Amino acid sequence: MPNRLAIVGIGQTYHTSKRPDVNYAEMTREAVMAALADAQLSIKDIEATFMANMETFEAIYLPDHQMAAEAGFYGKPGLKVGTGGTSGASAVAEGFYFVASGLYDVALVIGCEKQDCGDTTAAISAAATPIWGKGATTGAIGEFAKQALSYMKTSGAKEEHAAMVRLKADRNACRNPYAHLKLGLKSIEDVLKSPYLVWPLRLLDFCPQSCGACALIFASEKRAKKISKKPVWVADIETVHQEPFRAGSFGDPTGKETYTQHVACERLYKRNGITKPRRDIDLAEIYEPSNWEEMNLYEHFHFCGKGEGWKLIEKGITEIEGEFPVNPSGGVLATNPIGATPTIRVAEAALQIRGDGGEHQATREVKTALATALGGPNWTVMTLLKRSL
Amino acid sequence: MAERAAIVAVGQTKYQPNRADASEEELAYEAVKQCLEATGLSLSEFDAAVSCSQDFWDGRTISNMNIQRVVGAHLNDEDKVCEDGINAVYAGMARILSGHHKLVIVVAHTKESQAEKSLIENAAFDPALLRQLGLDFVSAAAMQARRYMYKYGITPEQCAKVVVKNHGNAKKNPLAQAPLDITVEDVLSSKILSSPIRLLDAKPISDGACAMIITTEERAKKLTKKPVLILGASNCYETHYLGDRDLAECEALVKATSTAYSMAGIRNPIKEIDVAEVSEEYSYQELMWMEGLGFCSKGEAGKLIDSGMTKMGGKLPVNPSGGVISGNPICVAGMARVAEAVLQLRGEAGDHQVKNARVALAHGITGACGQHHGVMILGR
Amino acid sequence: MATVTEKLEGMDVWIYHGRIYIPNTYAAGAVGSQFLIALRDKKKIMGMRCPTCNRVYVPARSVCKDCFGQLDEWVEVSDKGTLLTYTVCNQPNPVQPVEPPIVYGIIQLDGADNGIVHMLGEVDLEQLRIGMRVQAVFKEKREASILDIKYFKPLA
Amino acid sequence: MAKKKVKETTEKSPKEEPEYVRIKFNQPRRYDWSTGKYLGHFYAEAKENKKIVGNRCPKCKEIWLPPTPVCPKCKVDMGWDWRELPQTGTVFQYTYLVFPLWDPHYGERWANPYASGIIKLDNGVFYRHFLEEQDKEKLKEGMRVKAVWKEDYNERGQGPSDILYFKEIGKE
Repeated sequence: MPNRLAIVGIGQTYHTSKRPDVNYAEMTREAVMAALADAQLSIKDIEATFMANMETFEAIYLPDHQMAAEAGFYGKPGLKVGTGGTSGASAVAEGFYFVASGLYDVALVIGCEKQDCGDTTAAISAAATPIWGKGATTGAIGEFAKQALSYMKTSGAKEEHAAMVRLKADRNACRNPYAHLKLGLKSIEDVLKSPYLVWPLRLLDFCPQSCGACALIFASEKRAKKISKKPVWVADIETVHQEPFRAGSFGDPTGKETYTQHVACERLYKRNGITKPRRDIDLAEIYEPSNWEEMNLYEHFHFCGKGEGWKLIEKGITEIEGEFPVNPSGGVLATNPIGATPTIRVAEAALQIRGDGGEHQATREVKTALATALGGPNWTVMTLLKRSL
Repeated sequence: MAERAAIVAVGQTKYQPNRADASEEELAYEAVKQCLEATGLSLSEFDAAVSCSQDFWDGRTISNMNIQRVVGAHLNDEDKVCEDGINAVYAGMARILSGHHKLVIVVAHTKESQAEKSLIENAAFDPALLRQLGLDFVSAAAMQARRYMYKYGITPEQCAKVVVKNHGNAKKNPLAQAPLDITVEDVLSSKILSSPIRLLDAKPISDGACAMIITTEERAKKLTKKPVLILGASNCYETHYLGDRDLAECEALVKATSTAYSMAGIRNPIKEIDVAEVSEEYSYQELMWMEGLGFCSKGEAGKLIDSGMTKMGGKLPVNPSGGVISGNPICVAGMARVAEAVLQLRGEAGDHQVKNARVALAHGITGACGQHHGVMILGR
Repeated sequence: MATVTEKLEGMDVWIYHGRIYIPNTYAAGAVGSQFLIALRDKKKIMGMRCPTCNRVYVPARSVCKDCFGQLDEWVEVSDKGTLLTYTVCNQPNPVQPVEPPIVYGIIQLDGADNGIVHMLGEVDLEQLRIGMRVQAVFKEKREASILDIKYFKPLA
Repeated sequence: MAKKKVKETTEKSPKEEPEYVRIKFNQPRRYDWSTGKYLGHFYAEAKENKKIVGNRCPKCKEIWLPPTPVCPKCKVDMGWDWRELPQTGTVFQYTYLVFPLWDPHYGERWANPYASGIIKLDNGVFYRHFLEEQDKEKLKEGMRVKAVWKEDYNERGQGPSDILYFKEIGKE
């Protein structure tokens, strides 16, 4: 049986659009120091490091090398992974497998991105190869726009529902000291008056570009209980990728293909005896790059039936006080340092299990939480966290 | 938890520049195909794929999108390691040891010919303090070479002997890019790139791919008659700012090596290791890394090469494949070292076979002046 | 737009001659900025001392690699130092600030415990040797960049 | 306890910011991307015959666009079985780019506005391309469209870009 492991330290920076006061390495260090402080460990206790970012965003080749001293990689084993939007979760996966293998007992997992260095949308556009045509890409924004249109058509959701998703995200973000966008939106009209970016997506339908980092400390079962009074167990992880460039690389143009989310759910839920996700899981931190995508993902992760995602929002089920809170942190809509975004999902889910969510702690008791990541041509990584094994 | 991980198949393209005829995907597939043919496995049987490539070299954000189809990643687990390929093998090994995965395919690809090397390497340096100086890996390595040679009295002739030895070995390796018939004088009279590094001291631009299949020891025996076990592995980072490092030393390699040795139970490397494949992008590096790997004490590597101990037929042949200097691309180089070690242990290295090799060492580097080292010990 | 593709001779394979062009701007951070501003405004080379191991790092930075502690004790170091290693780089690349051959060197400045990476100038290539004494030459027009130091020249 | 510490180290800067230095890099990196032989065959057919071709999986018989050496779904070698695709189809999904994005491959902002769509070709294969119609009000899902090629032989040889755009059928 694999070694079991837990999260014993959680740290993140505050997130904002520009950080001129720190360089990339110093910014990442803030999260590392916070995680070490949280676990009450010193850097000497860390045996290995797993780091993730999207290197073309900052146009820094081998960024892990540049921050070796500041982020604590120096003199330690480690890896840098990069899988686009899911990078931060891929680093979590590497940490998971390396600790589960028994090779290391205490590992540091870092996701970071400093998006004030370059042009994010351009860097995402560079994911399309020019040999398959310039017309093949409109950046991630275009992909989500197409999907939003389809979702609108098939589910009957209205722009107002998307606006409600933003309102929820904003209310939650305002209660999260680390969140980036805190707009203080009052009404659906406040959202609907924001300008179109890529029709039908408005500025406020989309996630921001943030600078920030998140660090987690993983420990094997025997060390975890000594390090932390409230270890959060990483019960399972599932990565599902697929090839890009089926014409609608994000959507499902044929209407019959399987989404990576469905496959990831099927595998993860089955292995962990989850039959009714909304009953068996208490809370979710999902990677929702747009308002529309959040409703869509509710359905993909089987939080509700097909075409019913918008109803969850309408009924307030996924609010902090709701029956099944989703993204009490404010989510990606409020905070999006891409390489760190999936790591933050895991971190926030773990905070909720510990009951350390502070002002954004869910009202209901959280024993089991799900963190998901989305990236590349609709790739999915799902992490299942538990208070006790 | 599995006891040990084993490699059951390896595949490599021929290493050569200007593989413009193939896309990254087709290049990777050439290597993957060899692994599938050798084992009879199909791409749908793998639990996971670990790939290794760099967005910068592929010229594409999320470079692993290039190879999804040929590693069977459709609705499957895949992760990309952005270091040298040897670390992808390490990650694959961790997945097997964790017990979560039983069969993993690992693949690395790079087409150096399609990109601008100096610009990419320059982007690896701190933007505020180093990048604007126009440094790249050759100029950085040259400063390391100079310091190392100065500190330990290593001569240009000794470095040149590494080049002659490795290109000589490469002549017997059909996959090697540049088997050159050269002498020490040829090396010493070749064009200076960045003193003291000359053209023939440096690895050439190269394209290629490497793939391998990793599984549990138990499963390996069913898949092949000659599984190769991973006995020990580790890696380690150096600090970044070149001026903070004693460039004549390779602390990170020493650390990575000692972990890998203790895992594999190796106390006397010279005695217990039969063959070593070392990543020498520049000639001085083979000497430096031999010291780091504990094949000799500090500063003694010059004498080691003089003694002929690392030649084919010597006590510890180093780089019988011809090494990185005879042509391996970035990212692929370290994995190719593992692949060559596997071939040696299986007795399938053809004309560059080391007799009765039982334990082999593979080593990979990433970054300027070897900022990240990976070491792996393999055995029959 | 000019044709950017080219067919390979004798094969149905096309090469796309393209580029990736995204302008980037990097933050030097508070410590890095102060270091660069001192070069610009005062022609001073500033380092940072680690309170634990007492080492002085130049250029100034915020973290000691060994102690992992946050640094905040600014120290001015000399503009003179000793050459630890060097190379004469003949390889041109598009980022180099001057035409090759460029002499790159690592210099341990007096008062510092590590080396600063920079260029050497006004130097007879034949006379270059490890251990030689050098001094910083500042540019006339400085803009808070590491290149505000023009190069290091040999001390007479 | 730990949380408090975080706040101390990551508190936002006070109003009066000290001078912060930013370093600019505007260096494009050149690449010579290769189509390889599979996508290369698509290029050849487009240039020589103004045809859209995909290759067909020997197992599931699905036609793949862009062509591929391995069927992603069946994970088997595709061999070399090429099929011509129809040049007419319906708009399946579309979007309309309002914000001028920076194009990393050209180093310039894209023309603004433009529409792009996913087109379901008449044999059911999906293809992504520009749409001629720029008017948001007139764009709709289900719109019938056909490919419009670059007429000049010498200008073709750029694969998918040999097709200028898809235009609405019947609209002249």
